[in-house]
Amino acid sequence: ETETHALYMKKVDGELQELRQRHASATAKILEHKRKLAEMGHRILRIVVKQECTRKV
Amino acid sequence: WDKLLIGNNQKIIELNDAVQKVKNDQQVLDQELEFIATQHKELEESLAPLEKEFVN
Amino acid sequence: WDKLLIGNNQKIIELNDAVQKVKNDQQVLDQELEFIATQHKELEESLAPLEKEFVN
Repeated sequence: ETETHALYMKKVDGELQELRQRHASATAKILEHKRKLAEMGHRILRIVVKQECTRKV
Repeated sequence: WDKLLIGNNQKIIELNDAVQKVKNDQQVLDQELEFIATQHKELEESLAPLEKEFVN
Repeated sequence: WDKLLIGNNQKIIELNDAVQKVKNDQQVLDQELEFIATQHKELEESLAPLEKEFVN
């Protein structure tokens, strides 16, 4: 039984390793999404400004 | 020793549950990230014609 | 046997801590996802009137 435990924990170790990798990749994706959102916000702002100008002319 | 062994047994069952839950949560998180990526793409696609029209 | 048993016990404690840490990290990411969703909604809302005008 004790040996089974040791074996199982080795497996958990591996699973945790994989989870950490997935976490790192998710963190990178989130950063990229945030960057994209900021960029799109900027683009929308530019459209708003241009549209306002057009309207006044 | 028996007590320790039984205790270990119990803790391993708990550990297994916890790991399973964390794995499921990660799965959900990954799916949400994919959903966000799709949403962003849609937003970008609706931005493009507006930019073409107004920002030149 | 004794050594393995005690080693297992120690290892279980370590793994529990590690699982807890992964859980906490996931929670942080969940919050980030919520933040992204809110921002996305805001952008969509600011885009809507622009599109309306564009169509007219």
